[in-house]
Amino acid sequence: MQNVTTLPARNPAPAGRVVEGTARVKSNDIVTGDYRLMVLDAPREMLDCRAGQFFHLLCPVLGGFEPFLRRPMSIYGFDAEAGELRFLYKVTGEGTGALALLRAGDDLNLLGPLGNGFTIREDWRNLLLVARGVGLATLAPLAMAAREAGCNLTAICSARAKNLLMSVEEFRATGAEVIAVTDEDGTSSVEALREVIEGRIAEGGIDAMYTCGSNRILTLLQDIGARHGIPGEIALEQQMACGLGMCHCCVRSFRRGGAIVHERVCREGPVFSIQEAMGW
Amino acid sequence: MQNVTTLPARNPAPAGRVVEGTARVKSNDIVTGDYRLMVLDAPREMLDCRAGQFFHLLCPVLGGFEPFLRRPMSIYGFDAEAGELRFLYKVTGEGTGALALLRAGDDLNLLGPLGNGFTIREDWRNLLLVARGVGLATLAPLAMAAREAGCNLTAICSARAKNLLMSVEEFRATGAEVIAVTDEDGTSSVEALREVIEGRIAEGGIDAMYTCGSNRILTLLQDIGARHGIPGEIALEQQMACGLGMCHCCVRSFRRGGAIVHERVCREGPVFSIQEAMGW
Amino acid sequence: MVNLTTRIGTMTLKNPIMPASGTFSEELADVFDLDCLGAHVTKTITREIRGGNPTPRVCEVQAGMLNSIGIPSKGLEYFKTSILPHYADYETPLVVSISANDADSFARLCADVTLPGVAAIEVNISCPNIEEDGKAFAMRPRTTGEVMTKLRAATDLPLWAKLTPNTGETVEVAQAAEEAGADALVVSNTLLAMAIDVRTRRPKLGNLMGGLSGPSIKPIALRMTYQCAKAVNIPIIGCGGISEVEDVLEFLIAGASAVQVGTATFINPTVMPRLIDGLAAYMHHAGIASIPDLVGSVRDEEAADGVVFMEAAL
Amino acid sequence: MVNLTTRIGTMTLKNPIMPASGTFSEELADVFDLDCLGAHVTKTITREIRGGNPTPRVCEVQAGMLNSIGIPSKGLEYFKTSILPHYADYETPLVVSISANDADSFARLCADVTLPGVAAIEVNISCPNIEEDGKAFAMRPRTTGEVMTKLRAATDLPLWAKLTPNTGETVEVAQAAEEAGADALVVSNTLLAMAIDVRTRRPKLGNLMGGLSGPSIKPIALRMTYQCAKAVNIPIIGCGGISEVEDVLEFLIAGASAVQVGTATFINPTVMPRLIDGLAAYMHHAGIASIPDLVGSVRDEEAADGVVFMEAAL
Ligand SMILES: Cc1cc2nc3c(=O)[nH]c(=O)nc-3n(C[C@H](O)[C@H](O)[C@H](O)COP(=O)(O)OP(=O)(O)OC[C@H]3O[C@@H](n4cnc5c(N)ncnc54)[C@H](O)[C@@H]3O)c2cc1C
Ligand SMILES: Cc1cc2nc3c(=O)[nH]c(=O)nc-3n(C[C@H](O)[C@H](O)[C@H](O)COP(=O)(O)OP(=O)(O)OC[C@H]3O[C@@H](n4cnc5c(N)ncnc54)[C@H](O)[C@@H]3O)c2cc1C
Ligand SMILES: Cc1cc2nc3c(=O)[nH]c(=O)nc-3n(C[C@H](O)[C@H](O)[C@H](O)COP(=O)(O)O)c2cc1C
Ligand SMILES: Cc1cc2nc3c(=O)[nH]c(=O)nc-3n(C[C@H](O)[C@H](O)[C@H](O)COP(=O)(O)O)c2cc1C
Ligand code: FES
Ligand code: FES
Repeated sequence: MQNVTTLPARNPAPAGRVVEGTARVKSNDIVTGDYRLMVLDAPREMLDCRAGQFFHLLCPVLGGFEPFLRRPMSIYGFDAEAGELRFLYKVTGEGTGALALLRAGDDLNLLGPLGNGFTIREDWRNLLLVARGVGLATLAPLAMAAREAGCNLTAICSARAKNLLMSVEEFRATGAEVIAVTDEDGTSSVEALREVIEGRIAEGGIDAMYTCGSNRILTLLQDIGARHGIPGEIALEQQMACGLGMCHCCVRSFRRGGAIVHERVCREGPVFSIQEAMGW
Repeated sequence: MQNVTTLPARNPAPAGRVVEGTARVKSNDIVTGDYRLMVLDAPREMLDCRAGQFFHLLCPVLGGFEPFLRRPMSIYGFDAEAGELRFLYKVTGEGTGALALLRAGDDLNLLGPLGNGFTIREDWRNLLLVARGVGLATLAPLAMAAREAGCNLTAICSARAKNLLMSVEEFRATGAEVIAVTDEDGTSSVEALREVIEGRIAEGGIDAMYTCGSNRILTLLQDIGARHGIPGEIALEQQMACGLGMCHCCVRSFRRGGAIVHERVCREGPVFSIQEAMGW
Repeated sequence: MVNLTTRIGTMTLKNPIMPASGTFSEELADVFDLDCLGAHVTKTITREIRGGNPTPRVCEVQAGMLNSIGIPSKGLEYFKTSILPHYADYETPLVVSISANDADSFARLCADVTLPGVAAIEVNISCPNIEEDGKAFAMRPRTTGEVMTKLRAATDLPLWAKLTPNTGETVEVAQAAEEAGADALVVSNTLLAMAIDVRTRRPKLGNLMGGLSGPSIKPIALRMTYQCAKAVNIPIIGCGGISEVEDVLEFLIAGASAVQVGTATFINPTVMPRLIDGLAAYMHHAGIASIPDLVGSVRDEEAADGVVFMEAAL
Repeated sequence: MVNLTTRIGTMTLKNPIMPASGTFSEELADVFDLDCLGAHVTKTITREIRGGNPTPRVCEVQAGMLNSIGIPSKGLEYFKTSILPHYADYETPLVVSISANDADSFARLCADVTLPGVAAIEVNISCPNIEEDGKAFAMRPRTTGEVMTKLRAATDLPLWAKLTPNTGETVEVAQAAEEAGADALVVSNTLLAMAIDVRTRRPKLGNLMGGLSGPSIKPIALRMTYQCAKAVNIPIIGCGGISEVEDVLEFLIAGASAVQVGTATFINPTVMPRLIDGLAAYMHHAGIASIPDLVGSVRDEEAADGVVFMEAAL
């Protein structure tokens, strides 16, 4: 009998804004170390995306890898004109291991775009983002969004070593200013970062800050943000099953109005207020 | 963590005559209709085979097929010198579906040779086999064995239509006489077969008969055998789990000494006495 | 055209495909038009507001997943004011799943959700009963009978009892539920299970143990469905590991009048409409005119009666 | 060098890997030297000669298989004259699995297999008890206690009780077996399950239902292993779906002192020696000196006590 996913879903047609469908791999190459860039030829209706949103990927059963659940992956880049969708991912386990085996011409089933993207308020001018490792995948599309919003963006890109820095050129191409910091230089420590950011604030001011992933950086930005009254957003990760808000497995705790509330990363997030987010 | 089958089995070394190991696919092409011939480059220690024995194949998880148990497959041909092992198989389900996707250069894990092969008694001279469809895969190596034993072999090859007849040339190449019968000619009916075989017996005599698979032919050969006192052997099929005699899932019933006994097709068979075999 | 309608007691569903509780919510409307489904089934709700279990709440295992979501619930009020109105826009009937820790509160909640807009109540009696050492109501015929009797008295709506596979008394529990007035049985919930990360030596679920769902439990749920269908005269709704058209057919043939789809929706959120279409296509090709032609049509003539009711696997 | 020895009561096994009953026999010696195993476990034998169930006796399901082999047995005499002598050539201790339909015959058989050359007796109390409607002894603490008491009185050999997963009372059954004198628990047997061929509408097994084994039951067997290890003070032998080194580690960490490998041997007949080598290699790299360093080392500090004993998946 035919596998159900190969059946046409004739009726009913998608009613909402979330699409489940197939995209074709254009390329899937190593960027550096364990990081890979996957470029997909995606159907137009999937490409109404916002920076900070994600897709939920049905990683294939391939080469001994048997992922069961889907895997959430931030949109690293999208181009509705060109019908292109890009993911930057780190190969860590069963799902990303299988993903890494896909070759140009293979199909990949995805669900999305999902979740809420980053906010850029109309009155903001100077934006700052702090990204490290795979966090770049999530924050990179902010550069495009910032340019479209007519904002100045400063991107602090952090990595272990210089040769592991990613996306620096892409950021520069959108007109962003890039500050590269590395562990080997000692420029990526919390204290060094604090100095750089405080310097910026003193110079021209920062209207909003963005980050994702690291507990250390979250604490730093919460502190700076609170001190100077600068709002900010963080993209968070949590294990997901449905990706749509149905299963309640992806909750995280947030401080809000003096209480601790649970929110679903897939639905209320993955982007949250830096001040409300709680370390982990 | 490494998959256990990729671990070296350092200790203890195989003590017995059954080998579990990997062979490399040399070719795997369509013969006719749903039938495929797989030629493997197999390790020498697997190739001490007898006509009628089988291998238990670990069909791959591939292309949406997810076979779990191994699949038994008769040895269609083996050549210890050339390090070659051949299977002729019909694509019917999950396991053979996956098998059909293997390409030259791919690896296949197999276990064998297993079971007991056909007997050719020293004093037998004229042998007859009746084969149809996939039964050919099992009976074909008898041709070689017959030649080596210095016997004359008559092979009645049956098929739906002329273009579906397989292995006729291979049989002829070993010096066997081939009688091709087909449904479309009406030459393959039980009564037509009976006439041919009775004719042979009348002419020069038959010392032993071999067949496999078909209930109809079994009944015919049981009848002819009983009437003329001609011994015979049949290769039987039954679903298998272990293939080694441990699980007792592959039993069939046999008439022996007035009682009905159960025997394991994988261990006491797959070759059994025609007179003891019971229809199904 | 094949006729996909199926009857669950007094209700007629337009097709036998519906979601399993806890794997469905209004949010799925982002992906397809929910009015194509045979029924809508809510996440189990409780009267009080509950937080649910610590994370990680899910992990994957071979051919399935474990979950220890628990029953985070925004409470009865939220259900009435926010969830119920949402479903008013659909033609598809709404089944509300409820649960409580003791039989009396369970019955009170059952009465309180007997509301316009609710077509049936699914009672999740697979949840722990604090009056019985935390064993689920549905683990024993006695506790099943007791709670079902109270629930029956609390509502006039169709009452579906959701059984648990974590028992050795499937048949007796099913019969107890029927006797106490259940209108249908949902067979069944998840199997209690566990997984450990061998590197950290920590349980993979924050709550230590959780429920196994997905394809790996299908043969168990199918066996229970078959046993229940033989043992009772009320309709069975099969549930457990259903993800392909073939699975739907297997449950219908075993005796289910409808099925619930859970985990498969996480893997493929459009699986339910695809199953509806696929089922129609299969029936069309196989010349099967309507669902009752499938239900309970398993050819088990040769099976010994004794086997039907066995609970040991030997 | 790592030390792979493990103790099961008074017995010291050279490593924690042994076959599961019914998935092993002398014939496996054709493939590798059986003396590398921690123990040998026979197919369950009965006193009388039994034919077993109709074919087909196995079918495959997602990540596992169903079997309804039953217990075909050549009887006690054949065991004594043919099977037992065969194992005399091995250094590895022989564990004989036995079963009977009522407690008294069970005990008599237990006495009769208490023979030189038998190192321990595994009692398959997952088999149906005809005195209790065919429910397996191990489905209830009372029947477990009753049969184990008689079995204990019948032999001085180490007595391993093999539990069933088809119960909602795992912990109580384990405790009843311990109290009645079991020296170890084997956790556990197969889950009662079913599959139907949707084209023919026939059950895929000749016997209608059968036991589910293989990777799909691993999370259930692991949960039971963990629960039993917490609930009793005798060693646990884990069993269910073990096929990779990681699975062995998971069971040891959960509290098993050894493991049995069943279905995996059908898929890969050399899996047991590979697991022994793989376990040694893992321990070497991870700096784990001996098996007791793993057994029960699960980091469950944060888990609520109540959760350990729960039987409901919510
Ligand atoms: C909204 C969101 C966006 C993300 N974007 C990216 C991205 O752009 N690039 C990238 O490399 N990674 C990203 N991640 C993390 C990515 O989802 C995980 O690395 C990936 O799921 C790991 O899967 P695996 O099977 O390879 O690893 P395994 O360890 O085998 O995964 C086991 C399970 O844990 C889950 N899991 C493991 N790590 C994470 C994690 N960090 N977050 C959530 N679930 C996890 C998996 O989904 C799976 O269910 C994102 C996560 C979230 C939630
Ligand atoms: C000793 C022996 C030798 C055989 N030799 C050949 C051969 O040379 N060429 C060939 O084409 N076929 C042969 N067969 C039959 C072959 O094993 C089956 O066709 C094959 O297992 C079907 O697997 P599947 O996954 O494609 O089919 P599925 O229908 O998906 O199989 C489902 C299950 O049924 C079992 N099964 C299905 N059909 C048979 C069958 N006829 N016999 C035993 N088990 C079966 C499978 O092994 C599997 O466990 C032989 C069978 C036996 C027992
Ligand atoms: C994430 C998750 C949450 C669930 N929550 C509930 C619930 O709240 N109430 C309930 O009765 N069943 C719940 N279930 C069980 C499902 O309804 C269903 O019975 C089970 O998952 C088996 O079906 P499946 O294999 O199709 O998922 C839940 C299952 C999952 C996977
Ligand atoms: C074909 C087969 C036959 C079995 N026979 C027996 C048996 O005779 N006695 C017994 O106690 N368990 C028997 N079992 C159960 C296994 O010993 C084991 O408990 C179960 O299969 C789970 O382990 P696994 O998943 O590793 O196979 C049998 C299992 C299979 C698959
Ligand atoms: S992943 Fe299901 S609610 Fe977020
Ligand atoms: S297949 Fe296991 S005994 Fe024959």
